[in-house]
Amino acid sequence: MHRSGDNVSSLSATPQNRRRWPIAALVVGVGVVLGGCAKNAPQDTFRPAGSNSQRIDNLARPVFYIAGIVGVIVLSVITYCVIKFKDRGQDIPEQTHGNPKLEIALTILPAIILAAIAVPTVVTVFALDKKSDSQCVINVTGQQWWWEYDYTAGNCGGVEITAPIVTAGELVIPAHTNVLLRITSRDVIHSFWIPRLNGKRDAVPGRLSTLRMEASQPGIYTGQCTEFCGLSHARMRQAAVALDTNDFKTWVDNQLQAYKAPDPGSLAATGEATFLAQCSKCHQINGILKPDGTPSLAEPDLYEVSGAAPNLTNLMTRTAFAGWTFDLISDKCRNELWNAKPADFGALYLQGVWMDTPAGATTPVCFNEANLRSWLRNAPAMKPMFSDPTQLASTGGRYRGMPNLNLSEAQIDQLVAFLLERK
Amino acid sequence: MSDIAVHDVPPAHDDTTAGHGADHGAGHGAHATATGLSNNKLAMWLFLGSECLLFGGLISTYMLYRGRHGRGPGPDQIFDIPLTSVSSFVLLMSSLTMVLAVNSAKREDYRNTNLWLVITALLGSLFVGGQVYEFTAFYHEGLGFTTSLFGSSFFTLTGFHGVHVTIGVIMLLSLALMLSRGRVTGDKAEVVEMIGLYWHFVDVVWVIIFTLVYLIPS
Amino acid sequence: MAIIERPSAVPATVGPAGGVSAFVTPSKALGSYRRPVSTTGWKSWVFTVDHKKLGIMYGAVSLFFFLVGGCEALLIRLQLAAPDNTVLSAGLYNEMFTMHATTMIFLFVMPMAAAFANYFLPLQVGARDVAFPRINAFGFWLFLFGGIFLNTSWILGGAADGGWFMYSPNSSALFSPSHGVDFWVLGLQLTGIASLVGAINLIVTVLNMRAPGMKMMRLPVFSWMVLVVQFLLLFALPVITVALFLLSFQRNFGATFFDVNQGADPLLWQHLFWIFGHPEVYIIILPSFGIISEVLPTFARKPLFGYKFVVFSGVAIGFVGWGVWAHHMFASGLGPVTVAVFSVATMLIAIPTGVKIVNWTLTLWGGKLWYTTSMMFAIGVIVLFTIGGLSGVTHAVAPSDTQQTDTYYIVAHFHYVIVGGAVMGLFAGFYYWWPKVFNRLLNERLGRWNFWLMFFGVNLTFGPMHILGLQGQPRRMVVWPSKLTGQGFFNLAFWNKVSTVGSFVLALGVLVFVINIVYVWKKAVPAPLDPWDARTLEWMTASPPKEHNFDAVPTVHSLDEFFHRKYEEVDGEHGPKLVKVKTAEEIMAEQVANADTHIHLPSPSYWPIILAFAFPIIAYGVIFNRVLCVIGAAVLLLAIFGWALEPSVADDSDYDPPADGGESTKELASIV
Amino acid sequence: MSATIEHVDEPDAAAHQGHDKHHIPKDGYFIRVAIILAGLTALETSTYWLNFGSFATPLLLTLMTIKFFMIILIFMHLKFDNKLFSVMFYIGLGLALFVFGIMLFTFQFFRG
Ligand code: HEA
Ligand code: HEA
Ligand code: HEC
Ligand code: CUA
Ligand SMILES: [Cu+2]
Repeated sequence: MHRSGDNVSSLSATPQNRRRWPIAALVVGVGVVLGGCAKNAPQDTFRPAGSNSQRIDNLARPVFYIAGIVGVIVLSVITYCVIKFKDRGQDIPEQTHGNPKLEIALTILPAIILAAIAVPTVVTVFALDKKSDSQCVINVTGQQWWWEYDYTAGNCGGVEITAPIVTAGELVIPAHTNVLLRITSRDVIHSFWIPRLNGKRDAVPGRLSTLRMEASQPGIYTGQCTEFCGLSHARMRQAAVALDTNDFKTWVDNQLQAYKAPDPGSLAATGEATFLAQCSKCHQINGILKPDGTPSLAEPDLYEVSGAAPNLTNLMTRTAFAGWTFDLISDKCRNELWNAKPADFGALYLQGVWMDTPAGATTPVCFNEANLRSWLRNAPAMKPMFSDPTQLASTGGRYRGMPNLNLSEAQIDQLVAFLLERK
Repeated sequence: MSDIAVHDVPPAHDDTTAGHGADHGAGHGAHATATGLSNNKLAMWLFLGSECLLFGGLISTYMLYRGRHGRGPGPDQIFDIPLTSVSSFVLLMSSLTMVLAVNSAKREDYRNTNLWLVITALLGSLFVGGQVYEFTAFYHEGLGFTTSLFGSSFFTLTGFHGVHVTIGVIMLLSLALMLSRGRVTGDKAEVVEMIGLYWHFVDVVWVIIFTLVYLIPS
Repeated sequence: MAIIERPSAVPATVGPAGGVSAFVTPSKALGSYRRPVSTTGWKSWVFTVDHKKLGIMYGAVSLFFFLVGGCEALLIRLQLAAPDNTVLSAGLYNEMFTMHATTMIFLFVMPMAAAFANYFLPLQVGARDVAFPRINAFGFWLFLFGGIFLNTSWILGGAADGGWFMYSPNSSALFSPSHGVDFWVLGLQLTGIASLVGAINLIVTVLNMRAPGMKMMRLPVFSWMVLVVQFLLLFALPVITVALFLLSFQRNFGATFFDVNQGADPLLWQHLFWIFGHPEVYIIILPSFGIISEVLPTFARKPLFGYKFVVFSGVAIGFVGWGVWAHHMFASGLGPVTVAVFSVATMLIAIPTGVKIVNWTLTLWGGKLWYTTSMMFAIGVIVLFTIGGLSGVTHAVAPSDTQQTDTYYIVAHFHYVIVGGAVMGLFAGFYYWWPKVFNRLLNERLGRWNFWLMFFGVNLTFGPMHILGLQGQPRRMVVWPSKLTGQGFFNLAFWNKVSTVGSFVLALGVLVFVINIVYVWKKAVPAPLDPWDARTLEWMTASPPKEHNFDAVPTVHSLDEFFHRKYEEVDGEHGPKLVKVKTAEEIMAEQVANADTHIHLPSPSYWPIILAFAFPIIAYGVIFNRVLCVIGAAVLLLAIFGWALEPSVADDSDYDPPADGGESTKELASIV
Repeated sequence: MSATIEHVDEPDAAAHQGHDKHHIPKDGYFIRVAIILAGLTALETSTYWLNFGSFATPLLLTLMTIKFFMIILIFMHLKFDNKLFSVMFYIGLGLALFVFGIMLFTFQFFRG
């Protein structure tokens, strides 16, 4: 009834379409890549930059090839059938019901292929789980919607850390070092992922998981929280920054420097007061003193569902903030840093917002002031957070994320000046 | 029963009712099924197979959480084994009376069927009563539904079981009433047997709960 | 001449030992009311227990939900078309993908499979109806009410926003304070009950309602796959039921199951969800496997290659599918032993699935392929499912999966297997069986457009997602930043745009299908009785089938019974040759000539829909006001008792005009 | 699973096993079974008063299993009924033990 010619011809067009299209795409793609202007996305999973991710890559690539070959074979056979056996008026074929020998052979074949995949898989699973030769331990805690890093005191890749260091968003690690991350969460499940260094590991509240990282070169490796964690899951990012041992030591020493109060009477000094009045209940700045001279200790557990807010002691040593979503350095400097050669990277990174700033200048060239100001002006407008005071019933009055503090522009000026000195 | 339709022989033509299996019971006599088994009974066993996974999930949740009672009372402090032993025994015996009801129904002795059904229901109510007593006692000793993980999972597990028993009691009483008023549609003996299956299953779940929850020290 | 007879209250054939029992079967439930008996008009649909009417209603409602879920998908794609886009707010986006997935899976693919199963399973096994027709009706209404209930959350304070696997503790009231998750939990409970009773019903139907001679190894593959699916449902649904109960007890009654401060372990939810969730993906795909196992042989004009292997591999998938759930948790920190075991177990499942692919391909081999739209969809399924299945195997390699999980590479995998596999398979079924159900052939020219638009649409939408995912774009992100898109061939911006364009191509394909339905409905050209020269029993009856399905219940002698009645092998010049010896019309005429008399069909009933209606009332009560719970429970009890007291076949006095007991009124229909 | 389904296709099996009532034992048999069950329950309960030490848990689990199967097989007639019923139930039971056993294993439940 419907065995008209056009039916047949339209399907027989498939194979050509299907074959030509990827090849054309491939040619174009290779061309573009070779053109030199190509630069894969920073989270490309095929560009391992450390031993752990390299291990995964070594395993994954052959599997992709095998899957690809199996796919091509299956699709070719189907294509062949589709062309070869179309209805050209031939007799109704013999009503054969199968061929058990062939069937069994074609069942065993995939089994063998899979066994060949399974063995290295199991080996790699256990290899990646190795912890005994770790040279540095860092606690990583997820919360809505940023990561906290807590460097335990002790030796880290040959650098002695004398007191705990607490930072947020940007994980600084020594290169060529087996770093052990101990990952957990304070509220919901998050997932820590720096694709170029290792696969993901969920941060599950109430559980401690471990993940190993090793970067074979200094550089900046970006990542993203990959377990859905609520409203601003998309804006919960992170990065790992690998530094040479010397640079890492410089970084550690800088983090542990004692608090330097702003010069009395300066704008920053008023900023300090504003900070103490407005911000210090949630944010800790190590060493900062209350007006009465006692240390100011943040109590974020009273105000935050997760019970934590980023430690701002050395805010200006980071290149991005608020879940590593907004740049603290200008686009130009960011490009410069990201494209730096491994040998130059460390020095550049340690300058942070002061990169490219002529000696003696008082304002940093690379500072992305607009971002920080707009954050202080109205944080929830930049990053959706349940910090609307009208919605606090279900949380017992505690915020999720940073509220809009309705600061005046003058207060923001002061705070920016103050925070600029947290370097 | 010679009129059972056997395979490869077409069933008697006037008997291929689709819906009858469901509502009139097909296990006996006239209504042939492809396996010769009653639709209803097959359905009941499938349902019970499925219930295994329901209670499996609840029991596993309890097993995982039984030790997590925070500052609230834990299993060791709160269980009253003698009391629970008695109610376990009551439920066990209700299984016997249920069997007797089924057997009476198979003999078409519906008077005794009714008697045993009511006794079974009474024993079941006794068990539920014991559970209500137990729950209130626990509550007064400081173990509420929201107190701890142990509390939540204990009450959920035993509560689910209790609800099953309660539904069983309602079914038994309704069945007894319907039987006595001649309002059971379909094969009566089979309806009794089906409710019996359900009832025994509920009992068997308690056998497990009694051991895993109450007797084995955590 | 076949006669459908409505027997009087005490049919002589009912009761123990075939005799009239001492107890009188009641004629009226709960005192007196008149039972619905209409065979036309809206009442004939609302109170029907006919598996075919229910099948059509299942289909219509699921198709509607497909369009709803599809529109949600289009909104998602619009939002993702460009970096930092603002089509949807973060909160709305989260609701959107949660409800997109929930709608597509629970309100489209599952019930659409139920539509096919309902309609064709009894026909394929040679039965007059399912084993429990009223329960069947109940299942449909509960699914419908559950779906409506779930979607009313949009207007009652916001839909669920925790993602379709609703991981705890993000789903607890502290982190998801709107009622959305409550709606989600209760809505899934309702549709879950619907599926559970449906599963029991269909299993009993397959096992018990087979026509004489229909041995299990003569069962059409579609029926086999449906059977496996029902077993999966039967055993998987209680597990998610437990999970949902725990969550709703926590959200509504203060239980602590997922409260980490109390020592709860969030992984409990993950285990419970995925113990259900993985069998669920085979629940999604196996009906389509069944459909194309009918379509391919029909249009290749040869039997399914390796019938037994296909059947057993389906059963094997059903079993192995229970042992792999933790592959969704490779990044959860389960420890290397668990990860390794589940990784290898997951790979195992590729073997039985591979068996199917191989057998379908070998069914084509040496055939006489007739490229109808249905056949094209079926071949499309093999192609697209293989691609999706192979990416599945790359996930099974646990270390690789830690790079892939929660990226678009996963989204690509499951849309290839679901849209390319399950959905395209359902479309193959639409085109194949439409003439059976509606006595109309869907237009083949439009069908061609439908197929190609969808085929390219799928590849265009989900193909680029492989690149996106491996380039590091995570899923469930309302925005992706332009700074991290990269440049050149693999940049995210370009491929996101392609994907969005593709989704509209796909939508256009679906739209052509809708147009096709309307077009052939308007044109109203009856279809031939056996348009595809088909092979199985459902074609051995009128189109659409009469209320009682078969005038004479066929006796089955072989696999592909219908085909073997039409064709015989004769010796030709070059050996044996198949020759058509009978047409479908002739076979039908034989049936009519030997028609059964006294066919007892179950009568319509009020109770299924009333019982089903009690559930959403209770569910609203749990969320808003416990008084509603009490009302709902009262309705529930009433309906159960009414049901229990109601005989399956209506009393004479229910008919209008009421019967006066005369012989003649029992003959309601006679078919020539 | 399929093996048994084949089996029920045998006409004989169907014809015989459809009629379980001929095989159902008399009341007295069930009463004896119930007495044994009661005895086993008494033994179980005694672990509360008597100290069986490390022997208690295996003992209790054994008793539980025996009671479980006595009720299933005898009171619920699985022993006398068609195999298909057993298959339906045991698939569920087996799956429950399998999946939840593994689940608890991943929680290190069996490590004491
Ligand atoms: C229709 C539904 C369906 C089907 C059939 C499958 C089939 C498979 N799936 Fe998929 N899967 C999903 C739906 C489905 N999946 C969904 C919805 C998710 C995501 C859930 C979420 O997170 O939201 C998911 C996620 C998912 C994951 C978790 C990923 C993650 O989140 O990190 C994994 C991991 O192992 C996986 C694996 C597999 C495998 C191995 C198969 C196999 O069954 C495939 C077997 C088929 C083939 C392999 C092709 C044909 C075979 C041959 C041609 C033989 C030769 C082959 C070889 C030798 C390799 N799937
Ligand atoms: C059965 C399952 C199923 C189906 C069929 C689909 C179909 C589609 N899905 Fe979906 N999807 C899932 C299951 C499914 N999906 C799941 C489980 C998730 C994970 C969710 C989570 O993370 O929690 C997901 C997530 C998901 C995402 C990722 C969201 C994210 O992670 O942020 C995306 C993004 O592109 C997407 C797109 C699509 C598209 C374009 C289709 C298309 O195939 C849709 C095609 C259909 C249409 C376009 C409808 C046509 C409508 C019309 C033509 C309108 C005409 C109207 C009238 C005539 C009235 N889906
Ligand atoms: C109620 C608690 C609260 C108060 C008060 C508060 N913050 Fe925050 N702040 C947070 C939280 C929570 C975050 C993390 C938000 C995110 O990234 O999701 C944050 C983030 C920040 C960040 C980014 C830190 C980083 O490294 O990512 C800065 C800078 C900041 N706040 C400055 C301030 C200043 C200045 C004030 C006072 C004017 C202030 N905050 C007041 C809770 C608070
Ligand atoms: Cu944190 Cu997503
Ligand atoms: Cu899976």
